[in-house]
Amino acid sequence: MLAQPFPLSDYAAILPLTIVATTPLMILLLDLILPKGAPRRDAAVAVGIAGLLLAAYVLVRQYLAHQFAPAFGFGFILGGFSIAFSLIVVAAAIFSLLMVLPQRDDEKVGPSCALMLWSAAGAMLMAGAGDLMTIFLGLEILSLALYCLCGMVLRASPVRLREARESALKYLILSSMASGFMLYGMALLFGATGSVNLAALQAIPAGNPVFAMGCGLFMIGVAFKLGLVPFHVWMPDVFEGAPLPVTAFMSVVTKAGMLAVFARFLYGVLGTDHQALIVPVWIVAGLSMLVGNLAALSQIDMKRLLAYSGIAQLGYIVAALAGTSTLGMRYALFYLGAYTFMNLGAFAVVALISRDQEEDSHLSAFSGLGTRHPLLAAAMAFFLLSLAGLPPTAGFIGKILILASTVAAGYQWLAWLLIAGTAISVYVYIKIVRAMYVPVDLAHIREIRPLSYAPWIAVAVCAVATIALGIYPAALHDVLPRIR
Amino acid sequence: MTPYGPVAIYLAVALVASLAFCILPGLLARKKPNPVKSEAYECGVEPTSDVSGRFPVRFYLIAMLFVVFDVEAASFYPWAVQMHALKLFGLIEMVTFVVVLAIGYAYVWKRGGFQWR
Amino acid sequence: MSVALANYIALSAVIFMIGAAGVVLRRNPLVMLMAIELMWNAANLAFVAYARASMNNAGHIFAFLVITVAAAEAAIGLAIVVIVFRRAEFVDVDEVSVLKG
Amino acid sequence: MGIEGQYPLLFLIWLAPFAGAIVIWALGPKLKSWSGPIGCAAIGVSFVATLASWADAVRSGPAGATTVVGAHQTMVTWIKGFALGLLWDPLTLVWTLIITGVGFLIHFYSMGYMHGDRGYPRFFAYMNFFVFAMLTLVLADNFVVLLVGWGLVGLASFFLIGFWFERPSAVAAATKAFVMNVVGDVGILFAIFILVAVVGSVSFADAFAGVQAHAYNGQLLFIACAALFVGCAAKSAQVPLHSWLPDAMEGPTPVSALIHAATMVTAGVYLIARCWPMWQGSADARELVGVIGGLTALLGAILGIGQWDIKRILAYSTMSQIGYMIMGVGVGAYDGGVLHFFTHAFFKAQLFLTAGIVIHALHNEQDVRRMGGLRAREPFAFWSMLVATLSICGFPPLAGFFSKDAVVYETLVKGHPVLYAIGVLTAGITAYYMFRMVFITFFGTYRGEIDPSSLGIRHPELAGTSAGLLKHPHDEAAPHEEHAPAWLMTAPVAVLFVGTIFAGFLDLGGTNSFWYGLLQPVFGATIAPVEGAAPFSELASSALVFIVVLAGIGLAYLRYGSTAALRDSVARLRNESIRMFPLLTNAFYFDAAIDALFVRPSRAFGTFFGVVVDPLVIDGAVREARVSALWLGHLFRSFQTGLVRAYALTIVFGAAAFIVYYAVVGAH
Repeated sequence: MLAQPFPLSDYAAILPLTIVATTPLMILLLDLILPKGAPRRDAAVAVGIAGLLLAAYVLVRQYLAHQFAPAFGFGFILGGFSIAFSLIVVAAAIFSLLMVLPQRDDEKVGPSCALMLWSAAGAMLMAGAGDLMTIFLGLEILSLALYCLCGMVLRASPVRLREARESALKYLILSSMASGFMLYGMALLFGATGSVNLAALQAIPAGNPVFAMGCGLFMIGVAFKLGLVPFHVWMPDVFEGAPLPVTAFMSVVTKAGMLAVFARFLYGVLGTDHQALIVPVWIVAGLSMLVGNLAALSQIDMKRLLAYSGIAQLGYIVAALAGTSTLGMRYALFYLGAYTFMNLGAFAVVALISRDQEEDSHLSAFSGLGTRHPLLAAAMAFFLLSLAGLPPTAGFIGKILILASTVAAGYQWLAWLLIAGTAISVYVYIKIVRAMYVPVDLAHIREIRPLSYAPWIAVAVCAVATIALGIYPAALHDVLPRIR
Repeated sequence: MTPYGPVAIYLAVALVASLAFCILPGLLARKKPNPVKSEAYECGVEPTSDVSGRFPVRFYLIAMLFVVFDVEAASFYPWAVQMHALKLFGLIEMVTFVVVLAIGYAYVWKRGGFQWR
Repeated sequence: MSVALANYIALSAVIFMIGAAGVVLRRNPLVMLMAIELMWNAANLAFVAYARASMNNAGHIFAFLVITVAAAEAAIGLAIVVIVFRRAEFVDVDEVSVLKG
Repeated sequence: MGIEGQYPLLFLIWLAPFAGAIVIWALGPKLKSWSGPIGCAAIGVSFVATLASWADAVRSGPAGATTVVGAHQTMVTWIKGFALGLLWDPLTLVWTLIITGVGFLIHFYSMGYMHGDRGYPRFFAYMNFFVFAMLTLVLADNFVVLLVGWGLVGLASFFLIGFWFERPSAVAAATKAFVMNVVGDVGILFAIFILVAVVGSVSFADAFAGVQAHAYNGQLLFIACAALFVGCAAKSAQVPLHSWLPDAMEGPTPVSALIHAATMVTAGVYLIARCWPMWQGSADARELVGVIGGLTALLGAILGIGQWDIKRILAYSTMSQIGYMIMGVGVGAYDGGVLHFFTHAFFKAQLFLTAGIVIHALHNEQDVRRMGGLRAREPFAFWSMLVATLSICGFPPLAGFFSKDAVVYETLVKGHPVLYAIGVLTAGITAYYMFRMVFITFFGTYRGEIDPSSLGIRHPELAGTSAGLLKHPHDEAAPHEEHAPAWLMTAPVAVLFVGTIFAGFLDLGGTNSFWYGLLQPVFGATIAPVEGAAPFSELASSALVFIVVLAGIGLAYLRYGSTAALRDSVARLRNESIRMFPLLTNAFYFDAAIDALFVRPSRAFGTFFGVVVDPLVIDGAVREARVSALWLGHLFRSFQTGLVRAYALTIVFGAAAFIVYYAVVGAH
C-alpha cells in the first residue's frame, strides 16, 4: 500500500516542470557517455530542446483541458496564468539553446544546457508558485543555475574570461543580497499572517505594520529581479559579461518568472484594496522607462544596450499592471510575449554575426549588415523597430495596449512617462537600423562568415512572430482572456 | 529570574572557559627557554615559508563538494524522523532524492572533481 | 518564562542590518558572502521565532529549506570567488571592475 | 463616418496597384517591355474602379445627429476596441481620383520616357508600389493604417528618388528624403500614442468624437495636432523640413511628376483636411499650420527665382503651391485647399511631363541657360508649358485661378490679413519666376552649343542639380538609339490640358457649385461662406491678385522676354548667374541652418529631432558612436562605476527608501 499525502493529480499538475527538471539529468549522463566533440555538443542541445518541446506540449494540453487546480495544498497553482508564463519560459529556453549551438566549446555545452534547463524549471516553479516557500525555491533554483552559467566561458580570450567571471561574481553577490531582502520580507509576511500561503496572506487587513514592511522587502526582491531602477545596477554588467546565450536567456526567463510572482502577489494578495502598498513599484517602473532608455543612448555594446533597453521594456510591462485591472494583466502578458520574441530575435542576430570563439557584440559589427546579410539585417530591423514600438510590429500594438490600460486605470503619469521613454528609445534603435543600411565602403566590412544554421531558426521564428503579432495581434490576444 | 538569565549564564560560562584556556597554560607551565626550543618545530629543517600560506585551488573545490553533499544529506533528517508515518511514499521520495544526488556525484567523479591533481 | 517575540525579531533585524552593512563595507568577497549568509540567517531566525510564536511548523520547514539552499549558494559562491581570484595576490572585489559604463 | 457595408470595389482600387507591383517585381526580367503596359493597366483598373464606386462615396446616410456620408468597411478587428477598415468619402474620392487618374497618365508617359532604360521593369514596380502606398494612406479609416501608408510612401519615394543609384547624388538625395520623412512618421506615431492615451482608440471617428466630447484637456489637442503636423510638414515639404524636395529631383522626371502632382507631398494636405475636426477644435493649431503654410509658399516662390535647373524651378514652385494648400486648410478653408490640390495636380503634372519632354529632346539637359528658342523646335512643349504656367500663375479662367483665389480670399475671410498679403505677393512672385523659366527656355535662340562658361555656368557638372549634365543611363548604353514613339509622351500631356484649363469651373457658382456640393457633407458648416467677414468682395480680391500676377509677368517679360533682353540674352544670363544673390543660390542656407541648429547640438545632446538629422547617424559610422554619445548618456554611464560595492550601496539606498515608505504606510 502507498500512503501518499498528495493525490496523483498533483503530480500531473507539475508534470511539465518535472520534465524540464529531469531532462538535464539525462543531458549530464549523455555528456558522460558520448565522445568529445560535435556529437556530445549536439546531443546535449537536441535532448534539451526535445525535453522543452515535450513540456510545451504537455502545457498546451493542460491549457486546452482546463485542468486548472491548486496542487500540493496551494503550493503550486496550475492555471492559465501559470501555463502562459511557463510557455514563455519554455520558448525562451528553446531559443537560447539554439544560440548555444554555434559555440565550438563542447566541454561546456552539456553542463550549460543542463543548467539552463534547471534555471528554466525554477522559473516555471515561480510561474505556478502558490506560497512563499515555492516562490523562494523557484527563485533560488533559477538564480543559482544562472550564477554558474554567467561564468561558464572556456577557450576565450583572457579579457572575455575576466568579463564573464566578473559578471558571475557581481550577479552572485548582488542577487543573493536582494534574495536576502526578499527572504526577510517573506519572514515578516509569515509573521504577520502565521502562514506562508498566498491565499492566507490575502486575509490580512490593510494597515498591519508588519505586513506592510513584509510587502516592502518583498517588493525590493521583485524590483531587483525585474531590474527596475534603482535596483537595475547589476543588469548591464552581468548582461555584458555573460555568454551571449545566457544573456538572452536571462533577459526573458528571470523577468518572466519574477513577473509571474509579482503579478500573483499583486492580484492574489494585495488586490485592489492595498493600492498604497504598491505605489513604489509603479514609481520605479516609471523611472526605469526613462533611465533605461537614456542610459542606452550612449551604449556601443549590443548586449549592454539590450540590457538597458530591457530595463525600460520591463518598466513598460510593469506599468501595464498599474491599477491591477484584469485588462492590464492580459496586456502585460501580451507585451511580455512580444518582448520575448523581439528581444530573443535581436540576441539571435547578434549570435549569428558573432565570431566562433567569442561573440563580438560591438555595434560596429552591424554597419553594412544590410549589404552583407540582407535577410538578417531585415529581421534585425524588425526586432529593433518592434522594441522601439513602431508599426507594423508587435511592440507597437503592445505599447498601444499598455497605454490604453494604464490610462484606463487612471495612471496618466505612467502613460506620459511611457511616451517620453519611447521618444528616447526610438533614437537608440533607429541608430542601429541606419547603421545596418547606410552604404559603407566595403573596406571597413569584415569578411562574410558562413552563418551556423541553428540561430537562424530562432531568428526566423521570432521575426515571423514579431510581425504577425503586429499585424494581427488578435491571434494571441483572444487566447489571453481565458487566463485565470 | 528574567528570561535572559540562562543566556547571561551561558555567555558568562563561555567567556570564562575560553579565557581560562588561553591564560592557564601560560600560568601553569614551567618556563625554561633555550634557543633550540624557541625554534619553529620543523624536524630540524629551517622554516621555509610562514605557516599561513595559500591553499591550492583543489582544496576549495573539494571543500565545496563536501559542503554540498554534506548539507544535502541533512535533508534526510526530517524523513528519518517521520519515516514510519510516511511509509512507502516517503521512501520513494527519498530514493528519488538520492538518485538525483547520485547522478550529480557520478558526474563530478567522472569529470575528476575529486582527484587531488 | 520565555523571551518575547519582539526581542527575537529585533535581534534578527539587527543581524540583518549588520549583514547588509557588511556587503556594502567589506572588500573581501568571501567576507561579503558571509555577510549575505548573515542576512539570510537573520531571516531564518525571524522565521523560527514566528513559527514558535504561532505554533506553525511552516516557519521551521522554511528555515530548513533556506539552510540547504544557502549551502548550495555558498558552494557556488566559493567556486566563483576561486575562479575569479585564482591568480590574484589578494582578494579584493574593487579589483573586479572591467565591466562598467 | 461612412455607411457600414461590404464594398469589394474598394479592395480592387486599393490592391490593384499592389498586385501590379508584385507581378512586375516578380516577373520583371521576363516581362521586359511588357512591364510598362502592365503597370499602366494596374493603375487603370484602380482608376476605373474609383469611377465605378463614385456613388458610394457621395451617398449620404440617414440624416442623424451627425451627417454620415460615404462608405465604410471594417476589414478586421485588430484587437478588441481597435477595428481597422477602409473609408470612402468625398475627400478620399478626390484624392483617389487624382492618385489613380493622374497617376495613370504619368505611368503611360513613363512608357515613353523610360523607354530603353536598364531598370525599366524595376521602375514600374516601384511606381505601382508608390501608388499603392498612397492609396493605403488615403483609404485608411484609422491612424494606424494611415501611418503604415505614410511610412510606405516614404519608402517608395526612397526607392524612386534613388532609382539611378549609380549617381551618388541620387543616393544622397534619397537618403535625405527618407530621413526627413522618418521624422514625420515618428511625429505621427506620437500623435497616435496621445490619441490612444486620451480617447483609447485609433480610429478617425473616435478621435474626432473626442473633440466634440472635449476629451482633450488643456493643450493636449494642440499637442496632438502639432505632432500630426510634424508628419505633414515632413511629407509636404513645409518649412523647415522642405530641403529634401528640391534634391528629390534626382529621380527620373516622371517620378518628380508623381511625387509632386499626384502623391506624397499632398499627403500632408490630406491629413489636415481629414482631421479637420481636430483642427477646428484648436485655434492654436490652425494658427501654426496657416503661418507655416504661408511662409513655405513665400519662401518657395522666392527660391524659385534663383534656380537654373528647370526641374528645380518646378520643385520650388511645388513647394510654394503646397504652401498655399497647407495655408488654406490651416486657416479653415478646407474646400479651397482641397480644390487647389485638385487643380494643382493637373497643371503640375503637365509642367513636369512637359519639362520631361524638353529634357528628353535635349538629351537630359536640365539647365535652362543651355536651352532657349525651343518654341520653334518643340511647339507642343511650348504651348503645353505656357498654358500650364498661366494656370499655376492663377490666370483666369484657367484652373489655377479659381483654386488659388479661393484659398487667398479665404485667408482674409477667416481673418488673417497678413497671410492674405503673403498669398497675393506670392502669386506675383510665382508669375515672375514661372515666366522667367518660360522666356529663358522657349524664346530667343538656342544656347545649347555655346560654351557653358560663357553662360556663367562655373561647374557644368554642378549646374542645377548635380544630375544637370549627367547622361541618362540609356544614352550611355546606346547613344544613337531611337526614342520611343513620341505620342507615348505627348498623349498624356494632351489629356492633362483638359484638367489644367477646365478643372476650376467645378467651383463656379458658390454654394451650389459642384465642388461645394461634393465637400459640404464632409466639412459641414465650417466651409459655409460667411458674408461681410472680409473688407472687400471676392471679385475685388481676384482683380487685385490678377493685377499682381500681370505685374509679375510683365517684370519677367522685361527682364527675359523683351526683344532687347533676348538680343543679348547670353550676356544677361551670364551676369545674372554670376551676380546671383547668394541667399537664393544657397536656398537661404537652410541646410546649413539645419546643420547648425540641429546637427551640431545633437552631438552635444540628442534631442530626438537633431538626432535624426545627425550625420554621424546618417552615415552609419557607428565606429564613431563614442563621438555622438550624448551627455545624458554619459551621465548615466558615470553611475555605472563597475564596483560591486557601489552597486550594493545603490541597492541598499533604494531599499532604505522602500523601507521608509512602507514603515510610514504601515504606521497608518
